[in-house]
Amino acid sequence: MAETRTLRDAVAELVHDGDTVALEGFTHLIPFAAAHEIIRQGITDLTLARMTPDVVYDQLIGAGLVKKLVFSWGGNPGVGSLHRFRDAVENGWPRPLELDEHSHAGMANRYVAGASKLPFAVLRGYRGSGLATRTDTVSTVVCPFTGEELAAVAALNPDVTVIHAQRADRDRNVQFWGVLGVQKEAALAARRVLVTVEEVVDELPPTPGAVVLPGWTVDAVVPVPGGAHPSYASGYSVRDNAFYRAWDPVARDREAFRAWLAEHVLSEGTAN
Amino acid sequence: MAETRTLRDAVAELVHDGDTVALEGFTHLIPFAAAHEIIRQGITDLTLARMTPDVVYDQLIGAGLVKKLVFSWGGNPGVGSLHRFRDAVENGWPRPLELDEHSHAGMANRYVAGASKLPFAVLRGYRGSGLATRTDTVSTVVCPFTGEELAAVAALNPDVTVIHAQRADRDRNVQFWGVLGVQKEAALAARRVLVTVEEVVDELPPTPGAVVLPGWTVDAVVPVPGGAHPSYASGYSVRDNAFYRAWDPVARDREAFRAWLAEHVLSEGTAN
Amino acid sequence: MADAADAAHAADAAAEFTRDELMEVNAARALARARTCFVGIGLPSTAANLARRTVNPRLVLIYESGTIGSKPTRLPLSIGDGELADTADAVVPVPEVFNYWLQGGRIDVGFLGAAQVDRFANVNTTVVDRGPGKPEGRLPGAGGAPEIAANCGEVLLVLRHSTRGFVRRLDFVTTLGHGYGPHDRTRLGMPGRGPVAVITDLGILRPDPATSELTLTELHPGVTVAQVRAATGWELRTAERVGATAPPTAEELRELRALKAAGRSEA
Amino acid sequence: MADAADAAHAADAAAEFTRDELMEVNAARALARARTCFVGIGLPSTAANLARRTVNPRLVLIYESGTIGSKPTRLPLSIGDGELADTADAVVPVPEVFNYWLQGGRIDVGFLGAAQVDRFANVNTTVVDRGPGKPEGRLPGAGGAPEIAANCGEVLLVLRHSTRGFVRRLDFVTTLGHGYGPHDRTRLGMPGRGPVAVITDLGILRPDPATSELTLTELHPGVTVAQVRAATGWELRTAERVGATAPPTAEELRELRALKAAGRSEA
Repeated sequence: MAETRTLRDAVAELVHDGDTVALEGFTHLIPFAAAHEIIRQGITDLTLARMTPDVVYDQLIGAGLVKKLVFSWGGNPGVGSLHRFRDAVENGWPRPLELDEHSHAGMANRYVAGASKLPFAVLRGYRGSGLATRTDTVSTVVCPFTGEELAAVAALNPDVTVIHAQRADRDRNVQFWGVLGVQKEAALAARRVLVTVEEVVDELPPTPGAVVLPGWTVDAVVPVPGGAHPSYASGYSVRDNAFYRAWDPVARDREAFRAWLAEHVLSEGTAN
Repeated sequence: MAETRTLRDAVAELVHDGDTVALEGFTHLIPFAAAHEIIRQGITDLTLARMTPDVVYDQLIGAGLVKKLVFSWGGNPGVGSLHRFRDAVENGWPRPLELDEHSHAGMANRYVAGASKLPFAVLRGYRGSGLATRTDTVSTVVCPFTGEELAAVAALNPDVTVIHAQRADRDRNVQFWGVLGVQKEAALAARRVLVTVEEVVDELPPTPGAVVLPGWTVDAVVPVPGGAHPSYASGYSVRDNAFYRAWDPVARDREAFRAWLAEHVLSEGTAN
Repeated sequence: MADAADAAHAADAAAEFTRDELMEVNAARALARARTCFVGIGLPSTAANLARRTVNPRLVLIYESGTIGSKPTRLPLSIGDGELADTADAVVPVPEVFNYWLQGGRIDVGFLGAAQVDRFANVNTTVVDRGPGKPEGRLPGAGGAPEIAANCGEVLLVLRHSTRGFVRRLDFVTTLGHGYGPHDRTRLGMPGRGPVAVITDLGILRPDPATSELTLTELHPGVTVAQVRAATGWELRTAERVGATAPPTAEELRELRALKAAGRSEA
Repeated sequence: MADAADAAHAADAAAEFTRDELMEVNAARALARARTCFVGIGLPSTAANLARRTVNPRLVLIYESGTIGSKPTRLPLSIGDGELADTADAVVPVPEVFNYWLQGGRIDVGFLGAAQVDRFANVNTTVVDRGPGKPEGRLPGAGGAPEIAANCGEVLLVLRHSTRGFVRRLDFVTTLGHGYGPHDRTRLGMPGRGPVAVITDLGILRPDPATSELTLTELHPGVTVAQVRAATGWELRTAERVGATAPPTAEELRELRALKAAGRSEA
């Protein structure tokens, strides 16, 4: 059963070199602890998908594990740039980073198509934007009823989706609430699903606004209290905005970043 | 404000001869009281859309107000046929009934397209079925990425959608829970929205599984306790299965139906 | 020892069970290895709920009303009864259940009824021809069936055996089973295997692996091949060895009858 | 009398307000008649929250994180801060907010920032050219902007005035404003009217109805046309009569400063 697994074992089992991985969570419930475990295990050549790469992907990119990024907005929300992301794109450090770049509406619909096992989704989007010229995952379809040309975006089906949730029960049923993001779609679109949770409980209390992912859609549940920090888990913690602000000077400097990674990620946990 | 309006006034204002009307609710929360008000006001030449016409449309069809039905499953759930529906289709009584017939997946996606203001939706459906030959609202599109041919269904945008909900507040924010059906999509797809509710409260209590439709998406809210009977409102009533069973003999016979209508619908309310 | 006791119970009960009960019990047994089942109302709901009480307590029931993991204590009359939501692991909007869950390929077994079935397990639930000069007879229509049959891992059909139901030629194709042979589903890009069994009150028909034509593979206790052929509207083929279904066990009958009694009493 | 008193307060405060505050206050005022606003983070969020405290208390704030009708008591740092969900009328998944609410045509005003704007109010937030031999400078990217600009009833742009931001030619078109003239939005089938104002720290530019070219229509107190022209990377046209924005009222400044102080203190 999932609850006996460690984060190390779950990551080792479910995330492999070369995988397309989505660690989702829209500002809220970002699975930082799982990302750090991926860094500790050195799982590499990853294609990472996320609407908002956020600090979590800045760390994975800076650690040199990412060959391609699929995304729609790559900033440090409310603070500024993601400097490790910029350094990789602009200077190829520590390795070149290929981009598949979308709008939010396009990315959200790519996950919807993935969860629906359709090859594409339709939206009224990308019109007049240069985005479509830089990717092969945006195209057009013509409505057979009205003749209107609409955007088509290719389905996104990650090899593995990783999310953080507030609670799970012992049957791996997963419950999360608050800002819901695109986690349900990202999980249902994926071949494998890894969930870290604040706590495992005997029974999930019905909760306003909560989404439940049934246990049989999930491959592993690992209790990792605080596993979203510096993001947050509504009802358990608040967003550590000071961390996001403090990340800016750390990430601006390659050596400061390496020192941060060594001290706060690589020296922790049990994978080393 | 909506709460001062009567059901009679709201129906008269929002539902007109010749409209396309969706009275939605998937077994649960079917707006019977509003349908009866439509019957009392004799609003006619309607195109009625509903996934499951149910007894509510059997009554409207039998009353002679419907020229066309857009639907996907026309039975009395767990009991048998809808005899007024059959009589209209088979014998043109009391008037011929045009059909636009779909699968559930197709109907649900027609509302999704309508709510999304897209002209169509895509699904892997209707393959090998004769349904597509009988309607002009199913077609095909080819995926620009994989070449797969998929079904396209035309958006459904009712002139007015009518739903029943458990609660609303004084700002017309509407809250419903339990079996959710396709009501949110049907409401957001419509040009006008009429909601009957079990009660109007000062503040909506956060409720597990509840959907909230903001007041600014709704044209009228009318308190009609029990307005879903013989359907039900989870937390307020249970489905009157005995009524559904008893409907069978009533609806089988034209005169029995007329007598029922006269006694239970036309003689009630204030429109006559 | 337990087996012997069970067999004795079964023999006791055998005197009393009906053909419908044979159909229902065998339909439930067909769910023994499924994880998830998309449940239509009527016979499929009876069978799926019986399976949860007998051969497969962990079976996840998914109703098209959007209730996932419902654990009803009695038979629902409709697919939207309140208890289905109250006892579910998750309740989702109807578009989601069709898009993310059914089309999403998450359902092992789809369970369908039918008004008419042909030899390739194609299904009609739309209209029936009532003869010259008469209007077409109207049936309820497709509901979820076309996409259930396309997208579930496999499909079970359950209906009573008669020449009205098992017809040479459908009056309308609502839902494709195997089309006209073993390649049609592949050609149409249907993800699931399609109908793997038609369970009736006389026995079980399964598609021949080579031709996809429905073939009699099992008879219920006390039923003969001739009876089945007489109730089938085409020249029914039989498997080389026609098996026999096991009689209902006492437990199966007890649970089935309790379910149905509870279902009736709540009205 | 009240007007005179307000004016006196405004005059008192005028000595103290900053150009950023002029931009923020005027951005809030532009929301006076909107019912619903799709709010990006940063300046748009400041302006929308100020509007709720001053000119439009019933303004419905919709954030791309899926919170509808948020009523935050302080400025959120990110579009997904917990308070946005806790105070919302409804929280929906991100795909729904883009499909049913934004594309569904339910948002009156979309509020966008920009790294570069051209004379037709097209926007670049993707990459900037940093000169020969240097790699392109990377910006955050599109986020929700292309579809916000297409689908909202109208769009407001807010950014500081400089020749780096107001450029002759965008290095990349992330988000279409008016294309190359008044017919491009129609030709592309865009439901909304597009950008109706660019509110800066110097004044307000609006598209000329005949040409869609951005034209200086209002100056903030103390700013000259020459200053605006010097901060604009193309030959900026001015309206026949360039108006003046009203100075911030004492209430506007008080509420704006309280909002920003609360936003800072929670970190």
